[in-house]
Parts: sequence; structure tokens; C-alpha cells
Amino acid sequence: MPKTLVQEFTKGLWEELPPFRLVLGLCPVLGVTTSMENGLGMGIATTFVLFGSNFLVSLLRSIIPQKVRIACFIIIIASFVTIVELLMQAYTYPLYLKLGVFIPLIVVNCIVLGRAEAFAYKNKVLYSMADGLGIGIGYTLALGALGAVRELLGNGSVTVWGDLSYNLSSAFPSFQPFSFMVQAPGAFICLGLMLCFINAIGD
Amino acid sequence: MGYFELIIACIFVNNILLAQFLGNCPFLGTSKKMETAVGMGMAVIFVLVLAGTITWVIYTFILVKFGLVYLRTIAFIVVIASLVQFVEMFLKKSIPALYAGLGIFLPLITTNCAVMGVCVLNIDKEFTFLQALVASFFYAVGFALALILFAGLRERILLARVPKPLQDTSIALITAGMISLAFFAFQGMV
Amino acid sequence: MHSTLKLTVSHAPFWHNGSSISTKSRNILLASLVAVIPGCYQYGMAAVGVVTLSIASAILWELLINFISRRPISVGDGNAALIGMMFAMMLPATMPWWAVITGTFFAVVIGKEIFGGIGANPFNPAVLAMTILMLSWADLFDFNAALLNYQFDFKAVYPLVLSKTFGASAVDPFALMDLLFGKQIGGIGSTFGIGLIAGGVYLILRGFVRWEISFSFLVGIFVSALCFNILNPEAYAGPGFHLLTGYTLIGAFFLATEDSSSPVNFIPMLIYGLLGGALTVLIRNIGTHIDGVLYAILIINLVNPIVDKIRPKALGKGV
Amino acid sequence: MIKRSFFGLVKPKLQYEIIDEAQAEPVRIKPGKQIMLYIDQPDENAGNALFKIGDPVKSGQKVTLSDGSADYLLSSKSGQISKISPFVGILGKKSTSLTIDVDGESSQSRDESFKSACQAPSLENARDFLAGLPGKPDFNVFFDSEKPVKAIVVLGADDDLLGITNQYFVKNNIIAIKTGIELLCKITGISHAILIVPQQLEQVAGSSGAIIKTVDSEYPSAHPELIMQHMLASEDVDAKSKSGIAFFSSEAVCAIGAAYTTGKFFLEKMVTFVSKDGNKRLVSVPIGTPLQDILNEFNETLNDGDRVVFGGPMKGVSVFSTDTPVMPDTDTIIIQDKRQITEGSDIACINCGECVRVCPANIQVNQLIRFLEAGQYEEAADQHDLFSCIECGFCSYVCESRIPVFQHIKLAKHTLESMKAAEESNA
Amino acid sequence: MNDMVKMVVVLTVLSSVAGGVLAAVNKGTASQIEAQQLTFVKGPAIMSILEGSTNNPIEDRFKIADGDAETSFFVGVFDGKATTIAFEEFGKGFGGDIGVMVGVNVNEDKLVGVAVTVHTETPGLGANAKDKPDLVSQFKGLSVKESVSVTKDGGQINAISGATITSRAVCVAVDKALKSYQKIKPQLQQEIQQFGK
Ligand SMILES: Cc1cc2nc3c(=O)[nH]c(=O)nc-3n(C[C@H](O)[C@H](O)[C@H](O)COP(=O)(O)O)c2cc1C
Ligand SMILES: Cc1cc2nc3c(=O)[nH]c(=O)nc-3n(C[C@H](O)[C@H](O)[C@H](O)COP(=O)(O)O)c2cc1C
Ligand SMILES: Cc1cc2nc3c(=O)[nH]c(=O)nc-3n(C[C@H](O)[C@H](O)[C@H](O)COP(=O)(O)O)c2cc1C
Ligand SMILES: Cc1cc2nc3c(=O)[nH]c(=O)nc-3n(C[C@H](O)[C@H](O)[C@H](O)CO)c2cc1C
Ligand code: SF4
Ligand code: SF4
Ligand code: SF4
Ligand code: SF4
Ligand code: FES
Repeated sequence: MPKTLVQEFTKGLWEELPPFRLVLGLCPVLGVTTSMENGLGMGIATTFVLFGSNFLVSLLRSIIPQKVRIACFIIIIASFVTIVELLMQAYTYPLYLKLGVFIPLIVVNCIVLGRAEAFAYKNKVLYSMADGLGIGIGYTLALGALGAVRELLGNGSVTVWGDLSYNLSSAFPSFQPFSFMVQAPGAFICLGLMLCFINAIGD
Repeated sequence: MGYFELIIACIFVNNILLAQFLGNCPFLGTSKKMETAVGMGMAVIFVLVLAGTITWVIYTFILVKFGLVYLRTIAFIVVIASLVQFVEMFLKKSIPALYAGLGIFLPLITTNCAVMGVCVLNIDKEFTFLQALVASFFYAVGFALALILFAGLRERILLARVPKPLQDTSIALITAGMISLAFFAFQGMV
Repeated sequence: MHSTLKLTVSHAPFWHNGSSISTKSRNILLASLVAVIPGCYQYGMAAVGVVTLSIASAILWELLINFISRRPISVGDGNAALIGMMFAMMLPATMPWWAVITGTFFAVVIGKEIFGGIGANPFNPAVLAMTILMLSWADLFDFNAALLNYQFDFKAVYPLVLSKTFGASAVDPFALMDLLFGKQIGGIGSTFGIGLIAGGVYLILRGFVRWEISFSFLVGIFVSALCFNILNPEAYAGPGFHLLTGYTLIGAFFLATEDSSSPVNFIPMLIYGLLGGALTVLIRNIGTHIDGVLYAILIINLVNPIVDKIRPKALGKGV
Repeated sequence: MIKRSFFGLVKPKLQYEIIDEAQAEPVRIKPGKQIMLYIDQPDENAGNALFKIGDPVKSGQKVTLSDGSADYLLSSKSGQISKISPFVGILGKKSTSLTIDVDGESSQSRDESFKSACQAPSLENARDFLAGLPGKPDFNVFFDSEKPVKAIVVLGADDDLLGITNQYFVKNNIIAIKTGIELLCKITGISHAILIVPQQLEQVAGSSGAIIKTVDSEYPSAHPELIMQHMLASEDVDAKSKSGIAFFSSEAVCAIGAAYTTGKFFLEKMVTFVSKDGNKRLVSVPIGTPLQDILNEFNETLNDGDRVVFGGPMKGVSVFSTDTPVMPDTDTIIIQDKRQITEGSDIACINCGECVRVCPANIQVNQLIRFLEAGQYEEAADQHDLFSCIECGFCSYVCESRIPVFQHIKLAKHTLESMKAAEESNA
Repeated sequence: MNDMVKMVVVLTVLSSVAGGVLAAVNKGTASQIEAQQLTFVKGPAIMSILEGSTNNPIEDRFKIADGDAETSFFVGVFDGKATTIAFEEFGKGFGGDIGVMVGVNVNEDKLVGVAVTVHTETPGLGANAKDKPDLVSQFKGLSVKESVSVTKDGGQINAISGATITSRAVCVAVDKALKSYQKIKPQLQQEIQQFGK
């Protein structure tokens, strides 16, 4: 049964939620989620690229020859990544600094290339856009959630965006941040436990 | 920073996988068996040395010269993708034995953050050519080392009675975290 | 001729040497008491509190996990209590209760249970928990600050901090004999050297510990400390100092020897121990961390599956 | 049964039982009302079976379920078949049990078909008539053209603990052994045989005319595989592929010699019987006698939860019922009280390494068991030397987690072998 | 052959279009990016040091060359007088170079403030040098003649606990800045005249 437009969109939020269901695109998930803001920023940047490349690949799919399709995908994706890079430098410079090397690395994020190959090259433009947006938003939420958990425990406070923030010490005055969480090993372990949690709910 | 420090830093202190979080998909994907881990490790070393140096040359002598620095991402990924293709074809024809060993891992490398990441880091850290060469090689050695050690643990974990929701990727991530913790041993050694 | 007798039908062999996990745990706990009791004597009720809370919470965490994962209750094997004890032995007596409970959570749940329980943990659970806590709350583990309120009849400065900050000459006031008899500050169960050695030797003689690991670990420390000391006697303290301070002895006898994260073959055990000892001194002398034992043990746990592949040829295989 | 020294640093030493000077004469147990024979064949062709209920059986008659089968037993008494029932033996093997109501002492009749064969001793008639003798001699190895037999080895030592059956024959019947060895050499054309004995019996064994080799007193040195590996390296045999040698027990050799010289079969089995209190007695019973008859003889009573082991403590099997009969290869029977039993467990291997230190075959048992528990038998065989195991049981004896390692190994080997056999028959 | 041609054509067209688009975006954002870099990397540090100045210090800047290196100095005007300058120095921290903006009152020869610009220290440890005021606030009011160092090295600055290396690097940077300030003070006083009114 072919999926409706809405279903193509919503599947990215649970059924195929990256990086939990599709275990792809792990590097940024681990690398930038020291805070919620970083996670969301990274997610939005990836969503932009995902949406754009899905749209363009799907649009051009009748023109792109089978043999050089990967090369074409890469050029398209890399162009969108560069655009994001430049735009972020111009308008959200502090975030750009924090995300560092992971912005150019969107180009090799398996999710983006994976969707181009597995979905956009085979489906109509509208569906591809829904797919890209859904997967992108799912990814953004996952990154944001992981960032929130790590920041809350590791820093004692969460900055959602800009000035909107919550400080754990307002509820537990003597809480000392568990900074293991914002360090490298904490990233892996936290993601592993979240994956366990999601698996347990899924069953 | 002398070359000795650079080497220690690349392999241990700033390990590409465990400290910089680059190349995690192949790290989790090819570590279930020791054999595949060794194969992937070797393939990454091979490609990374080529990619790291070639992108350095292209960046320094083409992009910078002609003011095209903003095309870095697109240029690098095209170089890496074609390089992998080329290496694959070359090995298939000239060294079939090596191809048989590394062949299946090569395509995985195109979308491996570690390769792209090291190329970008070489530029960001303003390395000289020789430094870029050494760093690329030893970052890749660090990748291979972490991968092989991880595979050793994972072979055992696969046989253990891990609770259902934790099985496979979840426990692998947690173990990876512990390896990353163990690598803190080398903090401050350079 | 039909009888209704119900005989026990089971598998060969029908003799067993009687060893069991709980016997082993009990004996290790017993051996550790030799070091823990003097520690409690030195630090008073606070230390007793930390030890008991640590053991109790480790057992409760394991019970909780048994319950959640619907597996048979496994606290009876004494392993959880043992982990709690090992963890407490490394802590300063002033550790707050919430940190102890968090620590045993990481040791028992993250370090052991999620891998499938006893025998499956790739790293020593107690060491893992220690490093995680030290990363987060470094000031709780700063022995100099933590034990400030105690009055001792000896120099109350953590010896390794002195050697790290001021070089070898700063550690001259420590006579090796004093160090051996616990006249130094440190973890509850990790400073009374003679007790740790006695406990360790007991475990070795009873066959609960593989002597090769303890021995080569100490040799590794001795040799590498000696090398550093010869190279630069001003900066690097001698082997005796390294052998008797920090977590060296508890590491050699109680931590590196943990079963499931250490090798079982002869040559691998030697490599494992030597590497651990050498890394310890390397970290202490040129790394960031004040004491290298814990990280060195994590690293050798990590290489254990690889080195344990070195093994004798099986019967009928090869030359 | 717990055997361990306080100091565990050294490897555990398990000593073989050594027959002593004052060994009492074996207790001869009279035939009871019934004997039972277990035949390693499924009772599937029940319709055209060779035997049916009510058929008479003579003493010394071959009992088998199909003509020309290599699996047969020799009935130790004459009588009438009263029951035929299938049963499932160890590792799921389908077998059949035949119950024979024994004729009275006076009306015993003997099967005479061996009389003519014994005039011209040959490997063929040995295979066709003697495989049911006590000690269960195996002549099939001589008919495998791919692995020619180069040496005959007679085990005058017992290969499991507590047993003294084989030693008894060396000590008391060395002349019969000599006769048996000469006969074996004659029919096989092999020039000499090797007699393996414990050190104490070296002197006595000398008069057998065979080459004498001694094994030391520590388990499992009398294990055939280890004998091959350590002692017979100089012989022209392929110790690696475990072939080229025919092993016989000293009891079997005595019985073979007697069969050819007298034309009659001696069908009483010598068994080392170990009662609950640890007393060891040699008993001589007609093959097929149910255990209950022996228990009655010694007034040994069993309770629920006690354990009966056929075979030694390391390698034997425990049985369900006291009806289980003495078979040609039953060397030892051990009765254990409920309170002496150490229970097994379902705890995972804790990697203590005890098993690795004791394994005489240098197997990484700690790794092997992980694969076996996960059911990955092929990997276990490829990477962890499953087939190097000589089945001594030492690993289970020391296992701190009390894992039935040895049983897992047997099960794995059995599974792989039957898979291989199935593949070959398909190909 | 047709295939081949198509492949080449598609790839070429795609690449050139991509190149063109990117060039355009690059051009369009170039000036904005430069402004952002100044505002966000050095800006916050400068503003925190020169808080309350009546001018825009990021615009009021001059450069002095010392050997090969060229340093930018940002001027703060208070009460109509250009009394204060801020400039950046570097020290080697735990994870790499740490940039430290140092503000000095030229008339009083006193430190008016110190702030971290760039760093790659551990979050929660060394990163607190930038995120929390505990370390940098200690410098305010010190005389330029003093040599600064952490208490462990016999100085006056309390290190961030668990991050002595970072704290030491900040001290080193400030120390360097003060030394070079004393060297070029006359030149500074000269340059500073042109600002304020
Ligand atoms: C499992 C657990 C974990 C805790 N973790 C922390 C912590 O990370 N940091 C902290 O300061 N307090 C922690 N607490 C402490 C309590 O929340 C409580 O605020 C504290 O003990 C108050 O005591 P104090 O004011 O003497 O420190 C923890 C408590 C529990 C039960
Ligand atoms: C297990 C154990 C726990 C002890 N706990 C305490 C304690 O909490 N407080 C205390 O004053 N003495 C305690 N003592 C005994 C004292 O340490 C000893 O009498 C006291 O330290 C006198 O020595 P001082 O000169 O250090 O005060 C304990 C002894 C043992 C063996
Ligand atoms: C994971 C990790 C991260 C660290 N990050 C920093 C850091 O950002 N800045 C720093 O000065 N020291 C850092 N350190 C070094 C140690 O905390 C070191 O012991 C400390 O600098 C010594 O200073 P102290 O005497 O104040 O504890 C780090 C150590 C570890 C293990
Ligand atoms: C000397 C020695 C020290 C041990 N230390 C630990 C330890 O630190 N943490 C742990 O979980 N188990 C430890 N064990 C437990 C051991 O690996 C195994 O789990 C026990 O045999 C079961 O209680 C230790 C065992 C020995 C022999
Ligand atoms: S293709 Fe490679 S990089 Fe992508 S998910 Fe698979 S293993 Fe990871
Ligand atoms: S039974 Fe166990 S100890 Fe004996 S050979 Fe086999 S694996 Fe080794
Ligand atoms: S004796 Fe048992 S628990 Fe110990 S290593 Fe061997 S199998 Fe594992
Ligand atoms: S061999 Fe092991 S797994 Fe199999 S039935 Fe026996 S105890 Fe259970
Ligand atoms: S996201 Fe980095 S390797 Fe996949």
C-alpha cells in the first residue's frame, strides 16, 4: 500500500527515526550534543540540506544517468552544505563556531546520501520533500533530546534557545553538575542508554 | 609540536573516533568480527593517507591560490569519492589479492566522516604538507587501533547474555564510551 | 521390577572441587578487610559509613536490575557486595552519600549488569565507576582537600600530588616503612600497604587470584619507575615510592586481577600486568592524572581480548 | 563429592586408584531372575524383528535386531524374551532394551555356533563373535582401509578415577593376557603389542611378553588420547589424527584369549562397585544383570535424590533407574548420597581460567564454553579446538560457575558429527 | 556513446551550476561574515572589558606591528577621553591555544579587565575560564608591573579547580600582554590621541 504524503512525513518521527531506528549519522549526534542548542542547530542545518537535496534529486531524477548518480548526488549535497556553511557564518556565527567541523561533515552524513539514493531518486518530488522534512525533523528532535539530557546533567542547566533556559539548581540547590555527561564517553553511554530506552518502549 | 608528539596525539590523545567522534558508522558497523575490523582498518589507512595529502595539495595550490576557499567542502568530497573509485579500480586490476581483502570496505569509506574530517582538520590546524601526511597516516592508525580493540571486546559481548533492549547497537555504543574513557589515560601526554 | 525411586540424573563429572563464585567472593571480601579495617580505624565512623553504604547500595542496585530484567536473583553470589567493597576501598572517607550511590550505580549497572551480569563485564566495574566519578566531581577526590579536617601524626598530603607537582625531592619525607604501614592519606582501603599485601598473598595462596597478574603488575611498576628515576632522579620518584603510594597495591592485588576483564593464559597475563604497571608510571610521571592505576587498568582491560589470543597450541594441532 | 585442597594455587591433583596387595577376591554375584540387554539400535523394524517376545535365547547367543549388524550383544544366560521396549539413551540415541527371563541354573543351555569358528582364529570371526565380550573389544578399526592399524595397545590401567577393573586382570590374570595378546598379534599380523600399566604393576606385567609402558598416577594420564600423544610418539602412528592404534582393555584381551582356547565365552563382567560410604569392592556379574541385584547383594539402599553413576566420576553417566543393567563396558558403578552432590548452575562463565589451567589438551575452555552456550558449534570447532578435547571432564570438575562444560562439549561434538554424517549420506 | 555524452554533459552542467550558485552566495555573504567574525569572536570580550565606553571599540581600532606579528588594539573612550585599550594575546591551554583579550588603562597603568576569546578547553572544566567570571575577574585592578601567575606557581591567581592548566595558560597570556604593553606603551599613547575628543 503506497503511503500518503502525511505518512511519508510522519515515519521519520518514529518508525524510521534516525539515529535510533536507522543507525546512521552518528558522528554529529555524538559530537555536537554537548548542549541542546547545538543539537537543535545541527539538526536544523541537516534538515535544510536533507530537504534541499531530496527536492533537487527528485526533480532531476529523470535527467541524472544511473551510472553517475552518486557523483551527482554528492555535488548536489555538497552545494547545499556549502550554502548552509556560508549562511550560518553570516547569520548565526556563534553556533557555527560551536558546531565546527561537523557542518562540512553533513556532506558525508549517511542519512543525507542514504535518503537521496533510497528515496528521492525513486519517488515524486512532493513525496521526497515530505520524506526529507520528516526524517530531518526526527533527527533534529533526537539531537535536541540527547543534547538536553547531556546538558542538564552535565551542566546543571539547559539553554533551549537564546535566553530561554532552565537551571536545575532552582529545584535542587546543592546539585553539582555531572560533567561526565558532556565529555566524550558520556556521549556514547548516554546515546546507548537512550537507544536501549527506545528499544524497550518499541517492544 | 614535534613529530613524535603529533604522532602520539593523533593515535591516542585526539583519537579520531573516540575523542573527535568521527567515523562512528563504520566503527559500529564493521566491528562485530575481528576480520572485518582489520580489513576496514587497513582500508582506512590506505585511503586516508592518499586523501589527506591530495586534498591538502588541492586546497593549498588551487583553492587558496584562486580564492575559492568556499568550495572546500565540495572539492574535498569530490576528491574523496573519485579517489575511492579510482583505488577500487586500480586494486581490482593490479593487486587482486589486496582487492579481495579490502574491496568490500572501500565503498563504505566514501561516506566515512573520519576521512573527510581528517582532510578538513589538516587544513583547520594549518599543517604543513609533511605534517598533513603524518597526521593523516596516524589518525588512520588510531582509527584502526580503536576499531580492532573494539572488535576484540565486541566479539565477547556478542556471546554474553546482554538484556534484550540493550543488544547490538545499544551495548556497542556503551562499550565504545568505555573505550573512550579508557583512552583518557593518555590525556596530557603530549 | 518397577520402582518409584527418583534418582538424581545429571551430567558428568560427578565430582567437583567445590569451588564456587560465592566462596570466592567471600574470601576476597575477607582479604580486603585486612586493609579496610585499619582504614576505618584511621578515618573513623565516616569511613565505616562509606563502606557499608557502598556495599549495601551495590547489592540493592543489582537486586533492582534482577527485578527489572526478570532474571534470577544473583546477589547471592556476593559479586555485587564485592564490587561495592572494592569501590569503597578507593574512596576518601569523606565521600558524600549521593556520590557513593551514584558510583555503585555506574559500577554495578553500567559496569556489569547491562553486559549480562557476572562474567560478561569487559572492564573492571569498580574502576570504571571511579574514573567516571573522578571526571565529574574531581574536587571530591582531591584527597588533600577532602581529608583536611583530620588530624594525623604524619604528613597529611597526598604523596602523589607532591611528586607530581614538586618532583622527587618533595617525597623524601616519606619513609617507605611509613608508607607500607599506612602512614599516608588516600582511599579508605588503599593505603594500608601491609594489609593489602597480606590479603593479596592470602588470595594467591588460596588460588583465588592469578599470581602472574599481580606479580607482573608490580614488576612493571618497579622497572618503569626505575627507568624514569635513573633518567632524571630529580623529577621522578623511585620505584619504592611508586609501589607503595596511590592505588598501586590495591590495583595489583584486587583490581587488575578481576576475572572477567583479565587474561587467563600465562604469557598474556604477564603482558597484561607489565603493560598495566608501565602505563601506571607513565601516566603518573608524564600524564595529566595524578594516579595512573585506574586508567592503566582500563587500558589493559581493553587490550585483554587481543592479548589473550596468545595461547598454547591445542592437543593435536600444529607442531 | 568435593575434592579440593585448601591451597588452590597449585593445579588440583587427582590420583588414580591403585589396586593394593590385599585386594579381596571379587564377589561373584549369582544370576537373578532376569537380565536385560541394551542394544544400540532403534526398534523400528518391529514387524520383522529377529526376536520377538517368547523367543528362547541361549547363553552365548548373539542378540541383535538385524542380520549381520555389527551391533550385537552376547546373552550371558539362556532364557526367554519377556519384553522388548524402545528407549532413548544418552544424547538422544534411540536404543532398544530386551528383557530375558533367565532359565533355572540346571536348565541352562549354550549356543555352540562359535565352536567351529574358534578352530581358525581370524579377524573376521573375532568381529562376528567377540564384540560382545566383557570389555567390549572393537575389531571394526581393523577393517578401515583408510587408517591402517599399526599398533595394538592393551590398557592395563583404568582411565577413570576409582576404577580398578583393568588393573585387576593385570595383577591376577597376566598369563591369560599373554595368551590373548599372542592371539591378537596372530590374527592381525601385527608383530607386537604394548601393555600400559600403572608403575606398581610394571613388574607383574613383564611376564605378558608385550612391551610395557607405565603411566603416572595422575588423572588423566591413562587417557587413550594422551597415551597416544605422549607415549606412542615413537611408534609409527599418526597421533595427530588419532588413528592407527587399536585399544583393548586387559579384561577384553583375557576374554578373547579364553574364547579361542576354550571355544566358550566367559560372559561375566568385572565391575568396581563403590558404595555410598566410599567402600570399593570388585564384583563379577553376568552381563545384563540389573543394578538392583548388586545393590541387594550389598544391602545398599537408595533414597530419592541419590545418584547412581555408571562409569567413573569424571566420565560416567548417571542413570534413571536401578534396573539399568551391567553392560560389557561397565567398569565402575558409583553410588552417591544426595548430600554428596554438588549442584550445577546456570551462571555464565566468569572467566576464572581454572579450566584452562587444568585442560590437558590446552583448550581455551573459557572461550569455547561461550560459543557452546550460544549454540555456535561450528565456530567452536573452527576457532576454539572443540575436537581437540579428549573428554576428560576436568574442566567441569574445576568450574567455578559449575557449568556442565563437559556435557556441552559432548553435545556439540555429537551434533556436529551427526550433521556431518547426514551431509555425507545426502551427498 | 550517447550515454557517455549525457553523463559528461549532466555532470558538467551540474558542477558549473553548483559552482555558480555557490560563488553568488559566497559573494552575497562575504561582508556579513567578516562583520560577524569581529562581533562574535572578539566582540564580546572587548565589550565586556570596555563596558560603558561611549564609542564603538570594534570600529575604533588601530594596528601596531611588532616584528612579523601585527596586533589590533581596540580603543575605549570614557568620559570623552580615550584612556583604555584592549588587545589579544595567546597562551597554550589544555586543548590548544587560548586567546585572551586584555584591557589596560593607559593613564593608570592598571588592568581594567581580561576576557577569553577563543579556546578549545573541556566543557565544565577549562571552558569555565570563558563561561564563568571566577578566573578572569581576579585580574581586574592589577598593576601592569606585576607578573601574574597561579597560586600553585607562587602567584596571586586562584586556578579554576580541576583546570590548572587552563588557568596557567590564561595567566601566561596576560603576562605576555603586560610585558609587550610596557614595551610599546609610548607608541600606544601616541596612537590613542586620535580617538576621543
Ligand atoms: C542518586 C542520587 C544522585 C545525586 N546526585 C547528586 C549530584 O550529582 N550532585 C549533587 O550535588 N547532589 C546530588 N544528589 C544529592 C541530593 O540531591 C541532595 O541535594 C544533597 O544530598 C543535599 O545534601 P548537601 O546539601 O549536604 O550536599 C544526589 C542524590 C541522589 C539520591
Ligand atoms: C572499624 C572502626 C571504626 C571506628 N570508628 C570510630 C569513629 O567513628 N570515631 C572515633 O572516634 N573512633 C572510631 N574508632 C576507634 C578510634 O579510631 C580510636 O579510638 C581513635 O581514633 C583514637 O585515636 P585518635 O588519636 O586518632 O583520636 C573506630 C575503630 C574501628 C576499628
Ligand atoms: C577529560 C579531561 C579533561 C580535562 N580538561 C582540562 C581542561 O579543560 N583544562 C585544564 O586545565 N585541565 C584539564 N584537565 C586536566 C586535569 O584536570 C588536571 O589534573 C588539572 O589541570 C590539574 O589541575 P588541578 O590541580 O586544578 O586539579 C582535564 C583532564 C581530563 C581527564
Ligand atoms: C582479587 C580479585 C579482585 C576482584 N576484584 C573485583 C572488582 O574490583 N570488581 C568486580 O566486579 N569483581 C572483582 N572480582 C570478582 C571476580 O572477577 C569474579 O567476579 C568473582 O570471582 C565473583 O565474585 C575480583 C576477583 C578477584 C579474584
Ligand atoms: S554506509 Fe558506512 S558510514 Fe554510512 S551507515 Fe553504513 S557504515 Fe556508516
Ligand atoms: S573435557 Fe575439558 S579439560 Fe578435558 S580435554 Fe576436554 S576441554 Fe579439556
Ligand atoms: S572454570 Fe568455568 S567459570 Fe572458570 S573460566 Fe572455566 S568455564 Fe569459566
Ligand atoms: S548440556 Fe548444558 S545446556 Fe544442555 S541441557 Fe545440559 S546443562 Fe542444559
Ligand atoms: S556520521 Fe560519521 S561516520 Fe556516519
